[in-house]
Amino acid sequence: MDSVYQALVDIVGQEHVSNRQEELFIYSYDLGTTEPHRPDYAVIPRTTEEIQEIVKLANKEKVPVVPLGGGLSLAGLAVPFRGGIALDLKRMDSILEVNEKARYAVVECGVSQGQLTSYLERNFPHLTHSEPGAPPTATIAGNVAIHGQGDLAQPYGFNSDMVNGLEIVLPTGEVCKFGSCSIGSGWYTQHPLPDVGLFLGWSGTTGIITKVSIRLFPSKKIRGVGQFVVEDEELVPEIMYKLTHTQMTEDVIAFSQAIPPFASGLQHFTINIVADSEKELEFKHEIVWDDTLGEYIRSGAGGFLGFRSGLQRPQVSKTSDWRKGGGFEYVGAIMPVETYPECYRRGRDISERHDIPYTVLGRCIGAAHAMMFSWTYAFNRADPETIRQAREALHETDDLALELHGTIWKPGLYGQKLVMERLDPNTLNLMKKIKQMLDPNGIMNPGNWEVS
Amino acid sequence: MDIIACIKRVPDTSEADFIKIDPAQRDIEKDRLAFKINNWDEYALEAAVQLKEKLGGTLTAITVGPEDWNEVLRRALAMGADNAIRIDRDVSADDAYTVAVILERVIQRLSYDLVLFGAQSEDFGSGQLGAMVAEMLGIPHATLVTVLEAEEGKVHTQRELEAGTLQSYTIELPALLTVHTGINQPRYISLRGIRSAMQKELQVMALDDPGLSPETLVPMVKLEKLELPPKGKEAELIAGAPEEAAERLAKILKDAGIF
Amino acid sequence: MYELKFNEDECLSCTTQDCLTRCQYMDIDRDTAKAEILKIAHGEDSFVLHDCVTCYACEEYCPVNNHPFYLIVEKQEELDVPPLPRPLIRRGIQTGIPFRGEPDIEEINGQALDMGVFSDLMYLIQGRLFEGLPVISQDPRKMFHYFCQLMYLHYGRTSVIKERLPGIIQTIAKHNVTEVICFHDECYGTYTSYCPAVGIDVPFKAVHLFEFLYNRLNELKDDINPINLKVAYQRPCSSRLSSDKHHFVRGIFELIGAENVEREYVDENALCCGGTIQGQRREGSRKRAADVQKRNIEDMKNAGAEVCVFNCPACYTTLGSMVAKNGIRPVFMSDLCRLAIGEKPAGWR
Amino acid sequence: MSGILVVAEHRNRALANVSYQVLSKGRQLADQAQMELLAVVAGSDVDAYAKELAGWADRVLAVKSDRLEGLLAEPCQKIIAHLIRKIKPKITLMGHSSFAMDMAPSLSVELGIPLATDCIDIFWQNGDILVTRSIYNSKVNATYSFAQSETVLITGRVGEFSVEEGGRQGQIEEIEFDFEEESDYKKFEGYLEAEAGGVDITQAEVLVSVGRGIKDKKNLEMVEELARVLGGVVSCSRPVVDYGWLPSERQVGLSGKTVQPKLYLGLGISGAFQHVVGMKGASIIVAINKDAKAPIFSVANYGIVDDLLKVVPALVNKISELKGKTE
Amino acid sequence: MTLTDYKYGDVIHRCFRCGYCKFPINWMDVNNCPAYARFRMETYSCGGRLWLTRAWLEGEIEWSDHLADILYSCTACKNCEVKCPLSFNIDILNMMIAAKGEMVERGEVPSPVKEFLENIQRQGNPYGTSRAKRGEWMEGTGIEAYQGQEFLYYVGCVGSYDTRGQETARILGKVLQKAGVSFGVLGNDENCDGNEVKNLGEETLFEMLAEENVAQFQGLGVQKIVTLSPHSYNTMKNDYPGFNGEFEVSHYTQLLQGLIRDGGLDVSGGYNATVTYHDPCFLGRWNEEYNAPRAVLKSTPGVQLVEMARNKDGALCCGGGGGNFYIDLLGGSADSPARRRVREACETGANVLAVACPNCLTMLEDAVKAEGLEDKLAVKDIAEIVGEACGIK
Repeated sequence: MDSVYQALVDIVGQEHVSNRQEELFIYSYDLGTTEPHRPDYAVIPRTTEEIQEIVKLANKEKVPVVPLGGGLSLAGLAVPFRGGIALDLKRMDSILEVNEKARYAVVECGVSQGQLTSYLERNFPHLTHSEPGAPPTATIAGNVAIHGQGDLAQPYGFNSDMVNGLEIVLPTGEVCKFGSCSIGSGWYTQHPLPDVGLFLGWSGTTGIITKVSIRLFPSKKIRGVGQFVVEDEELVPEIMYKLTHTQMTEDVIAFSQAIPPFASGLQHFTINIVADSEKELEFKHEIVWDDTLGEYIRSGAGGFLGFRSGLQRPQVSKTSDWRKGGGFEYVGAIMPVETYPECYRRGRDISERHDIPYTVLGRCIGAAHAMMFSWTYAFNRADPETIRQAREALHETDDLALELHGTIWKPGLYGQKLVMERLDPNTLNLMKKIKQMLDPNGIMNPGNWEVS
Repeated sequence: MDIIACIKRVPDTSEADFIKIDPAQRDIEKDRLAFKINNWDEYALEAAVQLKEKLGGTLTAITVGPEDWNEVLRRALAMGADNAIRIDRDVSADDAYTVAVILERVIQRLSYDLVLFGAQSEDFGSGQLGAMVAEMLGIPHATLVTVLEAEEGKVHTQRELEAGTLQSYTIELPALLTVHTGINQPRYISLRGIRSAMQKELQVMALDDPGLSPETLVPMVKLEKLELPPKGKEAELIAGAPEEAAERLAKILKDAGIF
Repeated sequence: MYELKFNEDECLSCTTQDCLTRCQYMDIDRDTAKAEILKIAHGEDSFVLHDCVTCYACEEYCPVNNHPFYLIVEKQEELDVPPLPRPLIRRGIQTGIPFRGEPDIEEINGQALDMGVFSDLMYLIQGRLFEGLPVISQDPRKMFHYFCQLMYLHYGRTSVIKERLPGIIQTIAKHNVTEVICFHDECYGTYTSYCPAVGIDVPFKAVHLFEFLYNRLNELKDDINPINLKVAYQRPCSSRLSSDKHHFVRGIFELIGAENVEREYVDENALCCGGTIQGQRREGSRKRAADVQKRNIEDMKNAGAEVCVFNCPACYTTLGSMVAKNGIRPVFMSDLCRLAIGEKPAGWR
Repeated sequence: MSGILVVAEHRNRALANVSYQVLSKGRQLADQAQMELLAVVAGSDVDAYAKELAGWADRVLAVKSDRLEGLLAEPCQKIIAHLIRKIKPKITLMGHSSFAMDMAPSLSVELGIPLATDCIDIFWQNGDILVTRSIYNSKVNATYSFAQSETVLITGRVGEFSVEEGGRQGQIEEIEFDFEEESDYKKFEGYLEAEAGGVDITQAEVLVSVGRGIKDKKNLEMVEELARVLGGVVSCSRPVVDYGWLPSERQVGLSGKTVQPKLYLGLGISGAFQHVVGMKGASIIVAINKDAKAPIFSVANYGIVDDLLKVVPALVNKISELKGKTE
Repeated sequence: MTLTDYKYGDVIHRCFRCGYCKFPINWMDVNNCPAYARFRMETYSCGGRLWLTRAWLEGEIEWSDHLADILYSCTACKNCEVKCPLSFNIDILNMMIAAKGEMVERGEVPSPVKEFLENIQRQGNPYGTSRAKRGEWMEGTGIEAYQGQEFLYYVGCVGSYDTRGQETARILGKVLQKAGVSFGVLGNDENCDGNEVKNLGEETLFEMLAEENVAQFQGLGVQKIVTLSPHSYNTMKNDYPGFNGEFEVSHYTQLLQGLIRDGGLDVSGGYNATVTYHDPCFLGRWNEEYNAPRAVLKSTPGVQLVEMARNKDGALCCGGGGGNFYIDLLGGSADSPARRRVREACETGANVLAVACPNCLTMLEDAVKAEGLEDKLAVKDIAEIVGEACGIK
């Protein structure tokens, strides 16, 4: 009898551990192009205490632990490269608290984006959180752990900037809290205590987030999206600059893609506008469409495609199916907004070279302080050749992002290597020390952010 | 490895609480009953098919019974048997001994390494047939087998004793085993499988094919009468305070030989 | 290669100049109208080319069927006076490019319903009205192979229509259909008005959906329970190309017991849904469209309409939720008919 | 001289219960026919067994041989065949055990004598021996007679015959037996005892089965105690597994296991159809339930309408008392 | 069979495992897939099952008991088809059924599935109870055998054999008698409808049942059928026409809705309770009948209807579909869908959980007991509620 298996059964119960081929198969796969690696166990804990026990066991037995939420990173961040325990956290799915007045929610690490959205809609309709473009199965905690952004990125920045506090199980098994919650003062702020935040962006290599306090924001009664189109990609940075100047938009995205044909060669903007009344809405319409974008309409350089009430969740998984192939992966990078035209053109080239219909998108972060630019490559899951093509295109795009002075977001192993090659040696050294201090046995999501 | 599996057809009486006995007290009325392959025989067949799949060879299914019984042979064919033989005979007055005589005659004319039986039948449950045939054939046997592994020329088996104890044997072939439930999970036979087995050939033998005649087949155990077991419809209620009721129940259980 | 049949003499001898004087979006007197239409005919620039909202109405107003609207659009293209900003035009033109494989051609001998580009609205053609009727263009993936292209009139691009339409007609003809019932009256207008006007052959007979519905309802007359609803009809621009079929609207309403409310913007005076107006290149288009929509809906409300009936999916998309917000139920004509024969329409909310 | 020969079995240093049962039955049949009762026991060290058997038998034949370490069918068959040939008993009687199932049929063929197995009754009628067997899922009883034969071979159903007081002092004869050269075509490799921990309720003779009426997990303790005194195992109905109070391997019923124990004691089980199909094959069903209308009472042989939490402790006491008397 | 021979070999890889299939319509919970709700391993999600099926057919993983359990834990509730945003969603269940079909042909199915199917082969019902006892439920009701009456009242296996199902079958019979409906039943001659058999992947057996039933119905001159179970309703309405069996099939709630509306059934006796209604999958998502049962409840005086958070096409399955009321691969836990569902029902404040399916009735009633909610929540079939309202004890 496998003693680690038995110990895991003792911790979480028989039904919540598996070492059978079916679970090991499923948890070996990322949804993108990363090669699968089988874990030795799949475990679905329910409590922080169980996770502590699992981590302690893993330290004792020198078994890797690979935490995952929705498992939707696409960059292979939850692939068990060195085997070990695939720790699916989705059973930890309680919404613990919503503080209406201070506008925050405390959730367990398995709470999905969709679950919080629906909970707020039903119970606090005037509050919302920044929802990423991922399918609603993505988790809040997983998203902040990789510095995700959502549909409130334009006014408020990265989702990880909205974290008010965290509860972490350290790689050695201790539980730590960060932010005001750590002194028992509620979960309303991460500042102003000394900054020990060593967990966001580390892709689960420094600990397991078990609870998150996330900021909520006003949700207005009318939420809708307007569309605007230009032909000349050079116009995109200035339009983003002008739109953010209005301070009347909520999410500003520009995209272009080969399929469907209408979007090819054009730059479409989707611009979210919210209001509590028709009057407020019309006021914002005037400022945005007539006053700010009017000049492009009159010159014939830009066109208004209308405004629809109701925010629709983008169903990104459809992108995966353009080639009836069921798969896609993208490079997302945080780029200066001014690089949009170059990102678009060079991205198109890469796609065309690899025989993949191009799909690019830039989402404005803050007042055009930066954008998340994504280059998406679809592949056919049933055709290894297309997977290889996509993988090559992704690597070239990682190179491109850095060449254009961008920073790769949630990089996979290849991107991590590129980033670490460029990192300031002192920073790299500090990262190494931190990692060694927190995870002396190197059990946490090994393979990722490994400073050699 | 050439295997022979001997199987039979039984009425499904597990759910039938309406069983009636014919006036002559010789048989039960069967017109409302469904029929099936004997449960233990299904395990024997599965064991045979698994051995065949692993080691190659042929599998022959044999039954002794009237034409209706072809259905269990079809099932065997659908499951993976290569040949099916039915010795045509009304077995209602036979005992295990007479059937054993018939089977021995048929089997000894075939080439085989291993003969499998179900450990017992659902209807009469005497559990005699396999070991009788083995003795007649002069080959070693083991009954109530729950573990079976084969290699060239021999089988490793475990047979089940009481209280979960197993008895382990290595037996040289040819040999005969009677198979107990739990040895495997008999596969499901889909209707499509049964229908395609309808196309396969079934060999029907008359009693004189292996040189037997009805006169030679005299049962050693003779049925005198059938009757329904005496049974009250409702539970006999034991009244009284907990202590009294418990005392009475304890006595009943003791009298019933429970402890 | 295809040339518009336009006869300048008809305009010269015209006494009404209805084409432009009746325009609901430009205020033009008879003299100006004559001068401008002739300028246009001669290939000269005219404010009309710039200010036209492309509502198709002048096609109907012209008493001699001289195709003033087709003329305007041709000249917009010739003189490079696009009604929309260039990105919208490019976007629109690219929209009609099929990208999901070739259509499966099933031969149908006789009558069939053509969904055109609206294959995703198959749910609208259920029930006894459409029972037994073969349908072409059922598969949304192939819908652009059946796209009648007439939408490009709004984009000032007749060249695109002329380039693509013959192929589309060929695709439909491959189904070996003799009578094509057009789900959308834009398709009907294409095959019965535009094609003859520019000389494109149509090897099948096009049937207007309303005429079909009218006839089917007559067959099912015994099953009709009057719906007793006050109804306003949102007339789409393309219906201007088939004004001879417009009377079926009233015919259908009578059959199903719908009360056609008395209102200002009805029949020839119908207002555009605003869909094409809001994106136009001119200053204030967004507000102008909003104003047209507001007037239209106010008019329906004042007339006491309970239901707004659509035939055009584009009108429905633009106005549907707006009328609903004003307490008027939006519904497609076929669904309204299904209601009358006791069926539960899929789109009836 | 003809008599009745009982073949006794032993394992794990004790005579099998069923041997006492058939011995008692054999005693009764011998007395009725005024015959001698013989018992045979074979093994490497049988003195204690022989002594025990002498409490019932007039004569005990103790066959001693190192070859009999494992009580295997083949050597035993040789011994019994030899003895039957020599003694010519009217009846040879054994328990219907796994051992008997392996040996009795071959023995009957070897000797050409009739065999009736798994009998629930054995009785004299006009000087002939008759047996009753339970057939068709216990739904029918069949009575059989035997063809003319010096000896008939009968195996009796486990638990079917009650153990009577012996109280005799029979003679013990030690028998020498010469085995032929051992053949190696069938090689005994040893015994494998059941793994500790794993419980197979389908194999249990006595099941004490609990349902929702048990109310709380802590009450399982008294039920375990009852099972212990009855020499049985605790099984349960679906809800108890749902609660996580017992593992699913203990569940009886449609989605659990089908059991056919001798005794099925249902505690707080209402007897839903899904449950009943899994246990109605039990020989004796006893139901204890507060609800007099619970359907289980229509399948049970005996019932007590009361709170099981009150009855069970009382039952444990009474059974312990009665057991104390026997032992 | 390999992936190339598999009917859906060219689409099954298209599942991205985005996970929409796990949600109800409003994303409030990722637990609207009954199997995933119960086990929470990704393998048990719809996407997990599709990926595993593909891996199995491609030889990447071996058949195992566990794999079979995973596939058969699908209750065919259709939540995934309703929620999946991709165009192949219409075939998701067919992909599962085809994979189960492959297991059936190989004979490698979970043992309760084997038992289920063999029992149907032998006795025409999943319980394996004798055919000769099928009609016992109607003893003493005065319900007539079908001999040309207007309706054939088809009871189905659960209504014929399950104790609780039998009660419902009897009450519905009495309600129909009271309303003066002309109907008859088949009694011991009734056979399994085959709906579950089809969903378990035993296609040939299903075809045989459908053919036999159609022939029997036609032989008796049946034109209209009213069913107790939505499962029978579904297959007779949607599958039997493929066997030339064109009958006017209604679920009993549809018939009752009309009878009450037209005054044919007097429910003025009323039923005083706060009721929440659980949509059975084969009436709801499979046939989009959400209204009739609610209309019946609303027209019963005294009934105050409240909705659970997940309802209509977002309803959580009781876990009994796809044969699981019998094979029960989802039971045994507080996470079992039926137990989740009764807790949800309790949250509405209702004291009666109304169902319109005998499978749901038994599943949910057991769950109420398991949750210890007997004092708070009674599970009642709508037939029982109507029965009480029209004075039938």
